[in-house]
Amino acid sequence: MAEPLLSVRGLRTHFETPEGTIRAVDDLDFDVFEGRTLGVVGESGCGKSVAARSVLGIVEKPGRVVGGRILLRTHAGDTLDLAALPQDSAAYRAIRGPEIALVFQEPMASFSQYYTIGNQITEAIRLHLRLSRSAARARAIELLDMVGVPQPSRRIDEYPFQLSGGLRQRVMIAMALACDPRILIADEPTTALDVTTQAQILDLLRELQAKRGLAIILITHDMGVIAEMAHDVAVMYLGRAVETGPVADIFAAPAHPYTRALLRSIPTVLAKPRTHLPTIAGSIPMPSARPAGCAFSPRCSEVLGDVCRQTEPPAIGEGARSVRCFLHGGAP
Amino acid sequence: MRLPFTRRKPAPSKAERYATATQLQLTWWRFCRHRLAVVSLIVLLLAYTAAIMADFLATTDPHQTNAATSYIEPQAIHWFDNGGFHPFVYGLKGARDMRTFKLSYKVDTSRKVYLDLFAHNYDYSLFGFRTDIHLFGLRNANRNDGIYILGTDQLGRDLWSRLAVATRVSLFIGLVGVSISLFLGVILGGVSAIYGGWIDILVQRMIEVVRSMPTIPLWLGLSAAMPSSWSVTQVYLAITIIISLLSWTDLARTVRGKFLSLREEDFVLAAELAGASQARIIFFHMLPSFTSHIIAAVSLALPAMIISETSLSFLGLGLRPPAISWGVLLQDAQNVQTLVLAPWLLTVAVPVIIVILAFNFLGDGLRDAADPYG
Amino acid sequence: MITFVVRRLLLAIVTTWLISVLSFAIIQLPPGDFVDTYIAQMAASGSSVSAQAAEAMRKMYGLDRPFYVQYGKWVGRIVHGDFGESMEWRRPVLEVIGDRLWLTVLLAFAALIITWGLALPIGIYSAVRQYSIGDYLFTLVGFVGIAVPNFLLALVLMYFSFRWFGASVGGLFSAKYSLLPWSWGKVWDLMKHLPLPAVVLALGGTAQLVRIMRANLLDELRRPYVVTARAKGLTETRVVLKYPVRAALNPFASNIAYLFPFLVSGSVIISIVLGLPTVGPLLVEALISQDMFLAGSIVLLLGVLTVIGTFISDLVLMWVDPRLRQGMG
Amino acid sequence: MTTRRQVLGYASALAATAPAGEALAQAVSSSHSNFAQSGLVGHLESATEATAIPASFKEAPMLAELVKQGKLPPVHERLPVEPLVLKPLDAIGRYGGTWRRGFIGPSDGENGNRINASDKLLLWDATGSKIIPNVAKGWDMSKDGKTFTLFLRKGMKWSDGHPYTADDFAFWYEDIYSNRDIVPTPIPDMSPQAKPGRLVKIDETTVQFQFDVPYYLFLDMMAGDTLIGGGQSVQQSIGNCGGAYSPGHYLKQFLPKYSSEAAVNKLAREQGYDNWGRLLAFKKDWELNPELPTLGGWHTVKPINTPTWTMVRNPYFYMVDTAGNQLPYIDNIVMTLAESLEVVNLRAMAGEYDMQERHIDLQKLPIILDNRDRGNYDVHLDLAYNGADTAIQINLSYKDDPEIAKWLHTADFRRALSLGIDRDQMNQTFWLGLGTPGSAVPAEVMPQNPGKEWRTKWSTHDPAQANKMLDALGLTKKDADGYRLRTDNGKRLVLQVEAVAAMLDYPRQMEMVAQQWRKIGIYGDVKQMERGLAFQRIAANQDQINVWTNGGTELMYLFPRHCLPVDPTEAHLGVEIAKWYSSGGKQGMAPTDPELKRALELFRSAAGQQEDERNKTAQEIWKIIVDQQYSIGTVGQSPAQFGVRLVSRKLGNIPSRACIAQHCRTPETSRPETWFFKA
Repeated sequence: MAEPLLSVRGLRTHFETPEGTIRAVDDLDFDVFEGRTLGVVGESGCGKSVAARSVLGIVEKPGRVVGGRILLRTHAGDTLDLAALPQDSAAYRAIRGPEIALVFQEPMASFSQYYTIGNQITEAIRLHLRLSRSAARARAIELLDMVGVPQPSRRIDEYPFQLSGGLRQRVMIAMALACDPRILIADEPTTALDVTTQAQILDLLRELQAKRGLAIILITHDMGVIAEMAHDVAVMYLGRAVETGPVADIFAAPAHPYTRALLRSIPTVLAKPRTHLPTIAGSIPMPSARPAGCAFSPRCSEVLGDVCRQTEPPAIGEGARSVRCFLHGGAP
Repeated sequence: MRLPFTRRKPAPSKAERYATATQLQLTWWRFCRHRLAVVSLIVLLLAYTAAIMADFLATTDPHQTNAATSYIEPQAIHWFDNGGFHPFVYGLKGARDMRTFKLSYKVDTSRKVYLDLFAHNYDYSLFGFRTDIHLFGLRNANRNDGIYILGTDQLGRDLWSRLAVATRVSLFIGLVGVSISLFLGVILGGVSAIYGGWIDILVQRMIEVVRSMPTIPLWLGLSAAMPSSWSVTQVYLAITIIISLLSWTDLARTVRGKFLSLREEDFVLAAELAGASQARIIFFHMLPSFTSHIIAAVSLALPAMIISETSLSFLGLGLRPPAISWGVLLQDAQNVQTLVLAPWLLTVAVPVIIVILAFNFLGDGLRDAADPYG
Repeated sequence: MITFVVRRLLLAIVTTWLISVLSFAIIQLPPGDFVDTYIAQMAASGSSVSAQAAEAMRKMYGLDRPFYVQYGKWVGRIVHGDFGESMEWRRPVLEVIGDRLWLTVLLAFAALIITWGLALPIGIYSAVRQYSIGDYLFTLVGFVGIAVPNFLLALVLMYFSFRWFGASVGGLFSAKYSLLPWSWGKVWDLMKHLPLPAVVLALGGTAQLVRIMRANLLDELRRPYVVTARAKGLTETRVVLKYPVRAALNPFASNIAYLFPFLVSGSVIISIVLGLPTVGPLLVEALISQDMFLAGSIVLLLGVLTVIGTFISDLVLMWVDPRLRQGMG
Repeated sequence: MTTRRQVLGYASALAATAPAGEALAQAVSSSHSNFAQSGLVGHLESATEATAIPASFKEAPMLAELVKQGKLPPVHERLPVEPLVLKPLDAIGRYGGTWRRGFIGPSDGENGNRINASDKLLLWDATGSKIIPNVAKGWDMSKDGKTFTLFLRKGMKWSDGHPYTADDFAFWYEDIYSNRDIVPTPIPDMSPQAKPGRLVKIDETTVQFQFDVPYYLFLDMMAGDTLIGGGQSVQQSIGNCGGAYSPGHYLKQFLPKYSSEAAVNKLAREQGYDNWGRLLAFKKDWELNPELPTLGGWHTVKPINTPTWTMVRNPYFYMVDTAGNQLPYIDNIVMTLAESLEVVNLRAMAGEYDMQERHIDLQKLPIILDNRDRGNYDVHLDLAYNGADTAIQINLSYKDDPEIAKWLHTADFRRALSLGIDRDQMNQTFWLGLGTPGSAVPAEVMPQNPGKEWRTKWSTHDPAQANKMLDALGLTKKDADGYRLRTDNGKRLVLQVEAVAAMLDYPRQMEMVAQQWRKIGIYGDVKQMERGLAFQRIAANQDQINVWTNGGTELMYLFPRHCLPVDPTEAHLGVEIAKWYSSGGKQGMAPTDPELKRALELFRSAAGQQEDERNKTAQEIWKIIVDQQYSIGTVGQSPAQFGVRLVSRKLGNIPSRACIAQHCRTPETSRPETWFFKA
């Protein structure tokens, strides 16, 4: 298989607080490949979004990437370790937009209400591609058209609050693609939208991916979306990937008890009507109160005993798949 | 440097308590980490206690005039006497130099006047009980002796005692006033935002008119209109109401503005979609999300209120002598002879500044603590 | 857009009318009329007005007529640009007010400029560098600014000006120029005297605006659109200045208009303490002596000025807030 | 002339200030020091009239210039044939200079009136006790006191050069005073016992006042600060119409009589006035109208309602010095508007005024003295003659609250109030020990003073006695705070004391008094009030007790309002009674108190009495006032009003002590025309 555009190894993003260190992302590995979608899935608070921000280098204080590598293969073809770059360096800024872009949860809140969408799109274009105002505008219109915004040449002068939710998200995507990045991070892109719009947006993403060989990191808590969109999956629990692999394999044979639990919680047409969806016992602990051993052990239905509670299961796997669970060996 | 407090997630030990804590508790915990604010809170509590106990703290009758003690500068208390702890002050010999016409006081080291704790002095009632016990006073004092910690004014009245009483007046004016205007502000602001339409327009006009009036003339007119036969208390209340009538507008505007901006926000729409009642939306979804702003506004309104009382009494439009308030005391310093001959009368400004500072820090702390983004 | 402006204009007119009624009513509130005051003043200055003279005066000034008649007369004249005659000064009101109004506006405006000039950058700094030493420093200074009543500053100022340079530093002109008609020399003289009172006046307002700016900006800084902007690869400075600051400017702008009456009121107090030739002392004197037309006109003029101020700030608001602008469309 | 000699009678008593000196010594005895040592109190002195008329006359350079240009006739043509010749106090002065002074607004007209009181027909000498010629060179009063003749100066001229003759008196009497549109009812000064008198032109330079009843007082009225004798500057400004003469040649044009009502009303409207009445009111007011011909040393060029009230020398002024120099020496007077009294004092201390006695605050004396060298001025303390700078005036016609009224109208109650006041305390605190504590009677040196013992009668500090008296009255019950209770409803007996924050710091003084009254169980509720409000309440008979100066009462007949309820325009002691008195019983409320009745009767009878008898009557009245304590005196004979005089060291001919009294029109008796700027 081709080598990844972005490969994250042992990423650690910690927040230093008076209450102690919060290990939001802790020893996270994953790879992103050209033209493929990596679905990052997990309950809220498991560190998905922090991971995304870490990759973009926009972690807010007092958060900090404290370890690991973020290897990015740039347009130019050379490979950079973003983790080694200072967040506010010009070099890093040159990555945001042209290399990696972000599509954000709430389309409304993600736009400033004080500028036209045109203004907010062209800004990035002019900054990175050094285009003239008119050229930038032309490109923006083109982008809007591409993401399926009707009458883009008129819409471009409108304000976000004048658009519908769906349109806003399209514009959001257009803005993300303004400097044609090769990696798009979509952080819960559809959460705030109604079902039909959701579908449209997902289609759009897929279409764009096909057109431009875009690599997408799709962050969601919704296994359904994963099933629909992703090629590969990374299941995150308390800041690390407990299981990764091609979506088909994982859906077919989930290896980690947590993955299974998640999958069980998807409603299916086959399920008997009026039956409660199985939920995962207990609630997700505070990342600061991370249990010893396998972090999932307290909630795990198949816990093996002290080994799970005392020692961290290593990542075991062959090929694209890997899992962190003693059920699959690796026990000392 | 270390942050005095932060909004980050809590320590493992506290994990569970936090998980189960109410918004209010969280706010309180966060507030407690805002050292400056906590200090301010304590300062204010002390100030208000002092205000309530004013007469107890006073060493002499704040109204008692005596030409022989006119313009005495702050006097030192000597703590130790022949080895032991016997706080005392020296007697003073005063005379007017008929060349310069200045009063001059000489310390009469031959005469020591000793201090007593819980000494007896003038009568007053505290929580309904009449007593003549004061925190401290003089034992073997003659008519002209006194513990002039802050000196005396032209009429020979002890500034410390007057300040104590003034503090009571000024602090409570602020408190009463702010509650009135807070009430007005939230109600009117809320109503105008929620119902909109002509109600909104009406309220907006009201606000605009009130705020377009330079307040001083309003004050002057109103205070001049007060029947001169009114007692000090009546004037006091009237003035409180007048202040608050002029200062509810900021709160109303804040509230209205926030309501309007929040109406746009998704979570309100969500709540509406979820079929929540309007009242529920307002009180459970909207109000909490901008308590911080209301608190900030109040934290500014309160000192502003105290200042306006002070300024207006200073101008002679608010409380007037023989009533005592910070403003009235500062009025004495309005002329050059006081500034030159008795500059210590300006010390009244110190508690004014401290209290207002404290209120602001407190408000700031509360604001940050109550902030929903925490 | 147009309709918006028109509506605001109409409302401004209504407001002005209300203010005129209010100001006239307030002046009527105190018992007694100008002639009473006049007799009193004469008595105080060791002279007297005979009962006949008093009656004649009442008739002359129409003080024997009912309230609404007097008001009607007043407004009727004002419409024709005649603000009536000051009874105390026995001169047309506008002449009496004369430069004073402009000196007041100038003083308030100078204070306004100082206020914004300081509040905006400081507010931004304090928010962006929250809990930095700078933030604490400015916050402290700001709080002191709020905490010290401006008349107190004025007092201290008066004291030092007396101690160091002699009395007339209090005024807006040195003794030499106060007698002369307007000239460049006089303007320069004014410019030399203006800053001190202006700063005294501005301090309180500045401190408050800093707080408002800081509070708003702190809220805005946590909004998702800031993350979006960062994700575009903009420099932090540009991110902050273009997005959250712009949003925070909104309440800031709506505050500006109301700073003005605040400053005017303040200027009254410090003018009295420092003896500045603004409308302040004139107004207080007029109200005490119940010189209705004078006091009424001053209050009215100031009110109108602030209404205009409000109107302008509404336009500013419209300009900074597209929601409003489009809403009007 | 007989009357002149009579006048001299008590002048001599005063001219030597020894008695006054004693009074002062006693005033400060309480401070174990004698402020005479401060060297700030001089002796009464001023320029005096010289008999010999100089052979030739000289004039100010600025006028000589105009004469050269032919804009002005030569000086000897401008001066009267018999100018008033003054012997300057110290030296013949030099011409020129601008007298810088402060004023506080259009209500401060007296500030200029008093400087120009040289337009009074008669004046008083430096001691304030002897009537001397001024505009009128002399007078005569008939034995029966019914006719009074004034002799004018031949060839005297108005400030516009128009002759000043008996016609100007006729004009005033016929066209102003007798015009009921302008003066609705005759003024008391002109109608003794309500019988209107007449003013008749005898010849160009002689006018005669004729009365139906003896009116010996009229001479004093003429010399005093009265409606008839006050002079044009004060009596024809601020809406007044007194003053005995008017510039007819100028004012005719504004009177209907000389054209038509329509014509003058048209004229008025053209100039922006509703009717001719308002136009006239403006035109005859020298403070406002620079065109108005006047007689004073200086006339207005920039009116009082501007930031700088400016005056320039009157080229036709009727006085010369013994060397034949036309007075005044000083060319201009510029008064700059001060925003507040504080500012006046600050500017004075900064040496921005050349001579200021008005609005100077006695409380600031220590700093004023400190700044003498920086401001390059000397300080003089001029002691007044009135008994009380602060008189506690009882409203003798009060009735709103019967209980209170009952007590206010009870002599022993008033006496107790008086005995409850510690005047030495007040003197020390508010007068820096410079006043004389005691009753309301004028200084012992004044002819109307009833005798030393009346200074202290009921006017010492004796709380024990006061308490006895109050108990005896039946005010025995007291509340927890030791205040006496009303006899009707058992509530605390509260006396409302209305104190205006004008002139002296009355509110604060009363705070002190209220504290002293605590010891006699009386609760004084001190109300600080706006001037207008307080006076309006007095006029409406709403006040119980008000506080004001009794300035002017040093010569009771000329200014009685501060010691007797006789003048409804300012009746501190009961407006209803004043109405009753002035209307001859037609209006108001007759006094029930026989003593008060007697006092008023005595006062009415005095107008027809000769000098000595009149003064005896005054003494009787004073005895009643003090014995009854209608007007409770506290501290007086002080420099508190107009008595702290800051004089630039550049000025010459400045008297070391000026007479501070209403009738003296201070500083006119110090003859400002003779002051000059030394080289």
